[in-house]
Amino acid sequence: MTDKPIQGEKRVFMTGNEALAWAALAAKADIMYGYPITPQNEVMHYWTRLAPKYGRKFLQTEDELSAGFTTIGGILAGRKAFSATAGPGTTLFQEPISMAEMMRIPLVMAIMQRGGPSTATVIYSQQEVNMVTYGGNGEGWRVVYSTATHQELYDYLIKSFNTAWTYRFPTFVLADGYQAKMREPLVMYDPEERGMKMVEATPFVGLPGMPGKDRPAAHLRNTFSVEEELYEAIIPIHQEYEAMIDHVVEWEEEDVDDAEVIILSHGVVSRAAKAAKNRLREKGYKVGYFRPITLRPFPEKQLQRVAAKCNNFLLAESALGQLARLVKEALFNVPVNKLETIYKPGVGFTAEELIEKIEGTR
Amino acid sequence: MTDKPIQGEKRVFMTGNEALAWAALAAKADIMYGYPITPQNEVMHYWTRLAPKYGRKFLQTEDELSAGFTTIGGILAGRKAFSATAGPGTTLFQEPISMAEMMRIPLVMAIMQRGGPSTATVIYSQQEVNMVTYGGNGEGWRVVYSTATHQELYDYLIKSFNTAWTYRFPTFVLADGYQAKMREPLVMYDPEERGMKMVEATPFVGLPGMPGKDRPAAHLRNTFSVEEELYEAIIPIHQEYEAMIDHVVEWEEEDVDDAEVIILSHGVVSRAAKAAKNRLREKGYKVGYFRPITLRPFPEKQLQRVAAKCNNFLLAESALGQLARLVKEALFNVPVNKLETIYKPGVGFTAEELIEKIEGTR
Amino acid sequence: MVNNLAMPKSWNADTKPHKFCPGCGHGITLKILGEIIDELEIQDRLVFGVDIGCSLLAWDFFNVDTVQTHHGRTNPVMVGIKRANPELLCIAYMGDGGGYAIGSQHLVNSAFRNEKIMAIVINNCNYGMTGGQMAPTTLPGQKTETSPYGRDPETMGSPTLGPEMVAAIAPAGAYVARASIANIRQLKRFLKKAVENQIAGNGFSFVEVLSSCPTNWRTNAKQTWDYVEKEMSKYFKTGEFRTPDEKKEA
Amino acid sequence: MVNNLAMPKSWNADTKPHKFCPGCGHGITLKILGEIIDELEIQDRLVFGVDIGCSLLAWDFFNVDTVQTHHGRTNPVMVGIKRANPELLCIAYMGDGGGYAIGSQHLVNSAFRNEKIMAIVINNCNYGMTGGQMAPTTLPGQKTETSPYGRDPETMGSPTLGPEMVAAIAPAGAYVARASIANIRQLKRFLKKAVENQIAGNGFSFVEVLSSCPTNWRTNAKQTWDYVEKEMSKYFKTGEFRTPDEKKEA
Amino acid sequence: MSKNFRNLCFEGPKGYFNISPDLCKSCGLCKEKCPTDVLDWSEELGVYGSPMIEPVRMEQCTACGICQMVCPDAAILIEKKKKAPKTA
Amino acid sequence: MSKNFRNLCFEGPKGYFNISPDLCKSCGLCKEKCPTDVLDWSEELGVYGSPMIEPVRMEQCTACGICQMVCPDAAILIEKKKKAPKTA
Amino acid sequence: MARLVKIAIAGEGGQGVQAIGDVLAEAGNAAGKEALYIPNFGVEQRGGVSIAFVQISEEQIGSPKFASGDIVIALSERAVARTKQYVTKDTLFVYDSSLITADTSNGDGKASGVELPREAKQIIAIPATEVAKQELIPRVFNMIVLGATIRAAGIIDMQTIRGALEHKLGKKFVENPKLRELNYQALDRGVELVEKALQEGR
Amino acid sequence: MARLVKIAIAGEGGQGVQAIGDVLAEAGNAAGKEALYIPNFGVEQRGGVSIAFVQISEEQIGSPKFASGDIVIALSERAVARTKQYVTKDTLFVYDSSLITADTSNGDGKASGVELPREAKQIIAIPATEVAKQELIPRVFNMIVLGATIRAAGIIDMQTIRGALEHKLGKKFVENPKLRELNYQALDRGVELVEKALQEGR
Ligand SMILES: Cc1ncc(C[n+]2csc(CCOP(=O)(O)OP(=O)(O)O)c2C)c(N)n1
Ligand SMILES: Cc1ncc(C[n+]2csc(CCOP(=O)(O)OP(=O)(O)O)c2C)c(N)n1
Ligand code: SF4
Ligand code: SF4
Ligand code: SF4
Ligand code: SF4
Ligand code: SF4
Ligand code: SF4
Ligand SMILES: [Mg+2]
Ligand SMILES: [Mg+2]
Repeated sequence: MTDKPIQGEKRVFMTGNEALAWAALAAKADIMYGYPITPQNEVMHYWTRLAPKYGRKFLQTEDELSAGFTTIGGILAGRKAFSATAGPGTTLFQEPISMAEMMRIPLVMAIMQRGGPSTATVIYSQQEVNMVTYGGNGEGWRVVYSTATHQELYDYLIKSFNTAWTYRFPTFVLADGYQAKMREPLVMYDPEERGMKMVEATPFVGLPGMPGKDRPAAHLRNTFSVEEELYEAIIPIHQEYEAMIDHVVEWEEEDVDDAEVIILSHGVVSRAAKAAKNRLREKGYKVGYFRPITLRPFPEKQLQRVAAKCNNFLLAESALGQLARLVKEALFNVPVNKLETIYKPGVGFTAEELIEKIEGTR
Repeated sequence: MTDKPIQGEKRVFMTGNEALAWAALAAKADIMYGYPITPQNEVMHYWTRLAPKYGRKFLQTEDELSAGFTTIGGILAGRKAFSATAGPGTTLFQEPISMAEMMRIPLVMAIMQRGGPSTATVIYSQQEVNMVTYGGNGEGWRVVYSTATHQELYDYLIKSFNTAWTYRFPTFVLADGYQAKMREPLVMYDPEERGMKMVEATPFVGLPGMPGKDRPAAHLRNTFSVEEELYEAIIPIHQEYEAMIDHVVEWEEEDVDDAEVIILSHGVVSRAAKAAKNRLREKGYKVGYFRPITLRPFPEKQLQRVAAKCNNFLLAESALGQLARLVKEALFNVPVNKLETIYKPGVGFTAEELIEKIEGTR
Repeated sequence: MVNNLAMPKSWNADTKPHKFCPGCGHGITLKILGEIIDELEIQDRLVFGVDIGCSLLAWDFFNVDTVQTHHGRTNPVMVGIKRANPELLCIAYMGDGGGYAIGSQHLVNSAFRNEKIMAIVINNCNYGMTGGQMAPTTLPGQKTETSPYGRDPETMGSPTLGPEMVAAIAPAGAYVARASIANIRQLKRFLKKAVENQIAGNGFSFVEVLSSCPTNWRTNAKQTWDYVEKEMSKYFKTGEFRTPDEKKEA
Repeated sequence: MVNNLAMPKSWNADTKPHKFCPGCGHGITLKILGEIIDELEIQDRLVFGVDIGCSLLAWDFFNVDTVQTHHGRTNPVMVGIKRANPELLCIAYMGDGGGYAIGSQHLVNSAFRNEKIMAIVINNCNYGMTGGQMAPTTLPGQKTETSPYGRDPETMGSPTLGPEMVAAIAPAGAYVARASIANIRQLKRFLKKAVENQIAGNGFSFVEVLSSCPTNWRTNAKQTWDYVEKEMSKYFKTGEFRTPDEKKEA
Repeated sequence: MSKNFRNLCFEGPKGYFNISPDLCKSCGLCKEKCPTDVLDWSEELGVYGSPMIEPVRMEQCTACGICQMVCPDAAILIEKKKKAPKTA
Repeated sequence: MSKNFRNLCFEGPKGYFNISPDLCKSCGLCKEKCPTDVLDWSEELGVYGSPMIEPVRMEQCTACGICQMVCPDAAILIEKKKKAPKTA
Repeated sequence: MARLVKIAIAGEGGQGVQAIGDVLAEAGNAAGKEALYIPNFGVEQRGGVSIAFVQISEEQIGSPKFASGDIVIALSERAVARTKQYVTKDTLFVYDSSLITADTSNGDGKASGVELPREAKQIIAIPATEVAKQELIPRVFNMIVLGATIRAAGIIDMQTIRGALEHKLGKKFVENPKLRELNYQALDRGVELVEKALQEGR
Repeated sequence: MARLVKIAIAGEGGQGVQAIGDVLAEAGNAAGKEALYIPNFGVEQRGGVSIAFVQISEEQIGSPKFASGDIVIALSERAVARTKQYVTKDTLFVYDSSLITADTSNGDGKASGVELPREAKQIIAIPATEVAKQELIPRVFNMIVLGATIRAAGIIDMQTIRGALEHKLGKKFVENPKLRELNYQALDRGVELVEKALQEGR
């Protein structure tokens, strides 16, 4: 028991769900709370097999509302707790997430998107972007990493715990059913062996000492009586969110300097986008590539900087304009020559079709 | 029993919640399903008092999930069913709404926003815009009317039933706690006496005849097995949504032609905006006013047309940029000189402060 | 030559063979239900609601108006229909996950409100559709994908006793029973009494069915029957728990 | 001169007078609970969870770590805490709406899982905080804002019997009781046994308290007592429904 | 019912055993339940491409109908032979 | 406990009745429950500006403590007088 | 009248503050003006200070709540504190001097009562409770305040207010005609009290 | 090898299609290449045609699913129909001729079997089931298919595949060394069958 789950660097070939379970172990997650849903089930399957070996815990709850609120409970108790869900599960999770936003609870979750709306399909989509970035009755105080590879699933789930516990905003790894179910190689490692400091979890309740005497009692709430009281409470949260942005925002760009057209995409689609860009470059087309990794906060300045160099874009997403909305907001008041879009809700992209599209229009 | 609830035109002085209950009666709503939440409670209070007098029904459910799904059930049975909620209730409602989007169920709801995120406050806010326009794991196939006066609460709730049953997308009257709880005058009327044709409700299930023999059985679903099947199912929905836009989009604009600055706002804030515009005009300032009534679909072309005349904007909303996101998207690739914003999450606006702001910057 | 005479008339032959796995108890239950629909001649005034879970595979199973809803929400959808049009008969058909976990608030409150619908919960001791996770009904010691070392009641809870719970809370007029695919005649009797209870408008009608999931149990036919007949029935007693006239059959 | 000697030591005097209405049973229950916290000396290892509903007004009531959660979600938050740190004692405190309506799936499943927490449901026959709508516990015939002509059990359901339900389903080790502000000694005994049951780690502990809501009942003091003592107790029987040793007190 | 399913008919002393290869999914539930052990796997493939069920000892079949009753796929139809009228 | 509440003390044969106008919300629950009808409304206002409770018939007070027990606001404190030791 | 009059009336739960606001706005509406009334609204059912916000105007009214009132009326000491934020140099501040002991210490540190919002254009003390108790019956206290408010605002004539009262309390008046009388008297006394105070103030 | 090879293998639930895909990708990975394997995934636990999508490449692989396969393998008649969409003029199409009766009617309307995707670059029939049954044991059928696939794709050497098999089935091999032998033989037979077919095809 409780040897380090991963020692040394280890190249493995596994499903994304398995990689996530290992990443949570490596990040020293203490407990997972969850409710089954495809395509994230195997995160739970692996976790329930691995957790007892390393002194970690698991609770299967009665629904996603309970999964969310028990996870919050675990965090309040000072444990690194996390959950995972998808599709209609993510919809239900908006309720606990909204509480986490208000109470600054470092909730960590993997969201493996599936088709939408409603129950739809169980496998692949990018249709939970709206909801994961800005869902609930609030202002989107969240950090959302959209991953493209198993390596990133692993890296960013570990990073999510640090982001969440440093800034105290709910933090998500947003992937999808393809990433959940497919096998591909990645390198697993212990983050601390790589010199990455894992932020310690600290309890919100149950600290030592007699409350009201040795220390103030924790009186945590998410409800306020009058409008002004709420305003006073949430403005500082917003300011801290804004102040965090530059520290957490992440993106990837390639070959943008001389590009005549830039492919915009995120998540698994960006694999096709990058491959298409590379092949088109080989053929002599001046194609660039830009991919937001954090969808929230969005790499706004970064995209604007790129748009100053080239303002022809081809945007590809497996949804009907959810990334496009973020892009348009980011490029507000930036002159754009062309923003072509290919929307394929729930359906994947191949490099070939992007190549065809660009060759066709040139 | 079952005389027309309203005969002739009737000027009344009442709360917004009461106006909504009367509007539902006037629109021939058959049944309300709901779960209590402030500030919409009195919709239910009035409905439960009035409904039996006119042969209408009511069911108080165990939660908002149930309220949403029972309402859907009522609609499937061919009745004009509706609900009302707010805040965390709206968050939970995203689940049934997503099903209504997928299955084209003409769900009608009044959403009386309260402060957010989380439980927050019980009275006023414009912080449910993100969620009501684009919540859930989907693409925002909804119609959202943001109302400013009691007259509009009445008018648009009636209209919502027609919009929903004509186009079969979930339709919302989006208002807030101030509108719910305040009293002001409005004129109530029977829509058909005004020559407005109320669209008939038709059942989805339980039609006459033997299913499979006299008629095909209704086999309604929201789940598909593979990606391509989903794609085929949702593209037509999207196309029908897009085709609807020009027919339902609504907005209000005043004094935009020669304006040097245009105040952008929606809902109750637009009352302050209009008053400010009027007073500033009297003082000789060239101020204009633009207000989206449908937040979804957003009056995109209309705003762009206005921006072509004047591209200095002052945007005021009782949220941290939720209207602003819609505006930025609408004005994508439209050159804007200035978009100043005043965000007051959960707190109301007065004409005075808008006047001050504009006078101060001129 | 044609053979579909074994199929109840209310079955939709166009969608057969159906989408359930070989040996699945859903198929058996739906055959019995089909026979009852035929016998009571209610095909044209029935609305059949299916949940998420393998029950969804029945979305086009019958030539009966059918609505496939969200996970756990079939109860409220059927309640909504019944309330709006009491002429219709409504059956909410769901798995033990949908009925006892994510939808348990609807089950409990439908029972307290004595909603005039019928609910059927297929108890297969696991989450079938998602690939065999622990369900509220998973037996103590049973290995599932989320109880890989066996369900430990101390930390993972004890199996939900649905009919016992509903019987403890439902008002007079309710019908509550547990049947099993291992006793098909009883299964048919209980299901039929439940449908008749709805027709009579007495109150909430609830039947749990002990069912099989050979795919996730990884059992062959013999093991499947053994599991239903020996393991499950040890824990889950079949019989009537509530009848409108309170004469119960064990 | 100072007078706060009547206050339990664990009360947070800074927030007194508290936010509950005059004559509210929440106040009485929380006084008893405060005394128990003092007597059992658990102030420094207790986490108190309050729901939405008037219970939220207790978010800073005690000098005890307190978490105010969403409507109906206090149970899972406390379960989450307890699971993560079993050293802590967790009390989920909620109204009948939070406990029996929107949060009923959590109550039922916490019971089946025998979660080692304690839950208290304040039964005041209505939704107090939202201004007096019908609750699951509203009595037959009772007028509320959403049953203005009186609750008709035929169409609006019968009052939820929480302890009866929980007692019917909870595994061994559970403690289940109903007490009333009309019998304060018994109320204290039951609440204390429930807390002790958690300390012992036996299983789920559940107490419903018959309470008053003069504001929404629109009752004066006499009518308030009458309602609790006569009307409510006619329908809701006080007593122990489950004890870990199964010796019950009526 | 518009769709047709192939049928194989086997005659026994007490009745006819009909089975459709278009419906049998080879679950074996019937085989286990047959009180007189009539059934076994066939050479013929069922709808999922695995061996379907066949009455290999039809002479033992009592036409009790249990197999039909337990088949989740309505693949079996038992037709009892009418008893010869006693007076004949 | 850092906050202090004003106290009014009334003496009776069996004990002292203490009440705080800063806590009493005038609900009347105590008044209804007093078995010897000691309590009534006072001229003094309680914390919500309405008449608070007062022991107007203190001579009848048995110091039974019921009023203290039922007060939702901990506004009442009953101090029993020690019985004179029998041997004295 | 000014084209928009903004009034805030604040007091304890039982004082009938919302009823005053309601009748006032109803009367404004009946007079054919734009009228808007909203109560303050917090999470508790009781406990806080109750405030009624009323606006009466010649044209459509902007926001339901406002930052500064033309007339602010406080009926308890806590209400004085709670309404301070709505008082500016243009505000007429009215308080019930029989319930509220004003601080007469002139800011010398030894506050003996509640500090009134000195910045107000004018402060008017009316002994409404006292007058109600002694001259009429205690529970028409709020009608005195209503009368005072009408006089202070000068927006609605007495006839319209009586109509609105009739609308609200008509049934009770029929049952008990004496009540109508008492209410009307209270209204008039309210008007007089303000008139007197205004004259003294001059 | 080409820098990216895309393979789709389809069959009925029990045929071990996913195991083939899995071993193939595992071997690709072991050979130091980029490899990606994903099963098709629908809502039912069983019933549909099962497809394994495998890609092996010299560089990072884009999308997990693809529109057209380099090699498409069908192991049942339903699988032929279901995989048609992945066959283009560059595709090598392989099918089990012992299970699938190909339509030999040349499109004259009287289809006697399943219509094969004529547009394929080449169609290869291998009697995998038959060979397994007669020469080896039925259940190594899928290893014959795996061998055939390797040969058709020409991407991985036999040594690596054996390593991957060892990885997956090592335990079983230790328990029953004969099984290892049979599996290896099946692999080899698969290679041979394709070679033969290719030669004939020329
Ligand atoms: C909100 C939500 N959560 C989770 C799921 C995933 N899900 C689909 S079916 C299922 C469980 C099915 O189990 P059960 O209800 O027992 O039915 P069975 O398949 O066993 O018949 C789950 C958890 C979902 N579709 N929606
Ligand atoms: C999701 C959600 N739905 C509804 C509400 C509104 N709401 C607040 S309190 C409450 C009911 C409170 O009743 P109860 O639980 O009985 O507590 P009480 O106030 O009676 O003590 C409701 C419905 C909410 N805050 N959140
Ligand atoms: S997974 Fe289990 S319950 Fe679902 S269809 Fe297959 S056998 Fe039936
Ligand atoms: S509303 Fe009722 S339950 Fe809530 S604090 Fe007031 S009296 Fe208590
Ligand atoms: S009818 Fe009876 S005896 Fe004949 S095969 Fe079927 S089960 Fe066996
Ligand atoms: S029960 Fe039916 S499907 Fe199963 S093997 Fe027998 S005939 Fe085939
Ligand atoms: S102590 Fe007993 S007798 Fe004395 S006032 Fe209180 S209740 Fe009455
Ligand atoms: S019970 Fe307490 S608050 Fe109520 S009147 Fe008596 S002393 Fe006052
Ligand atoms: Mg199940
Ligand atoms: Mg309550």
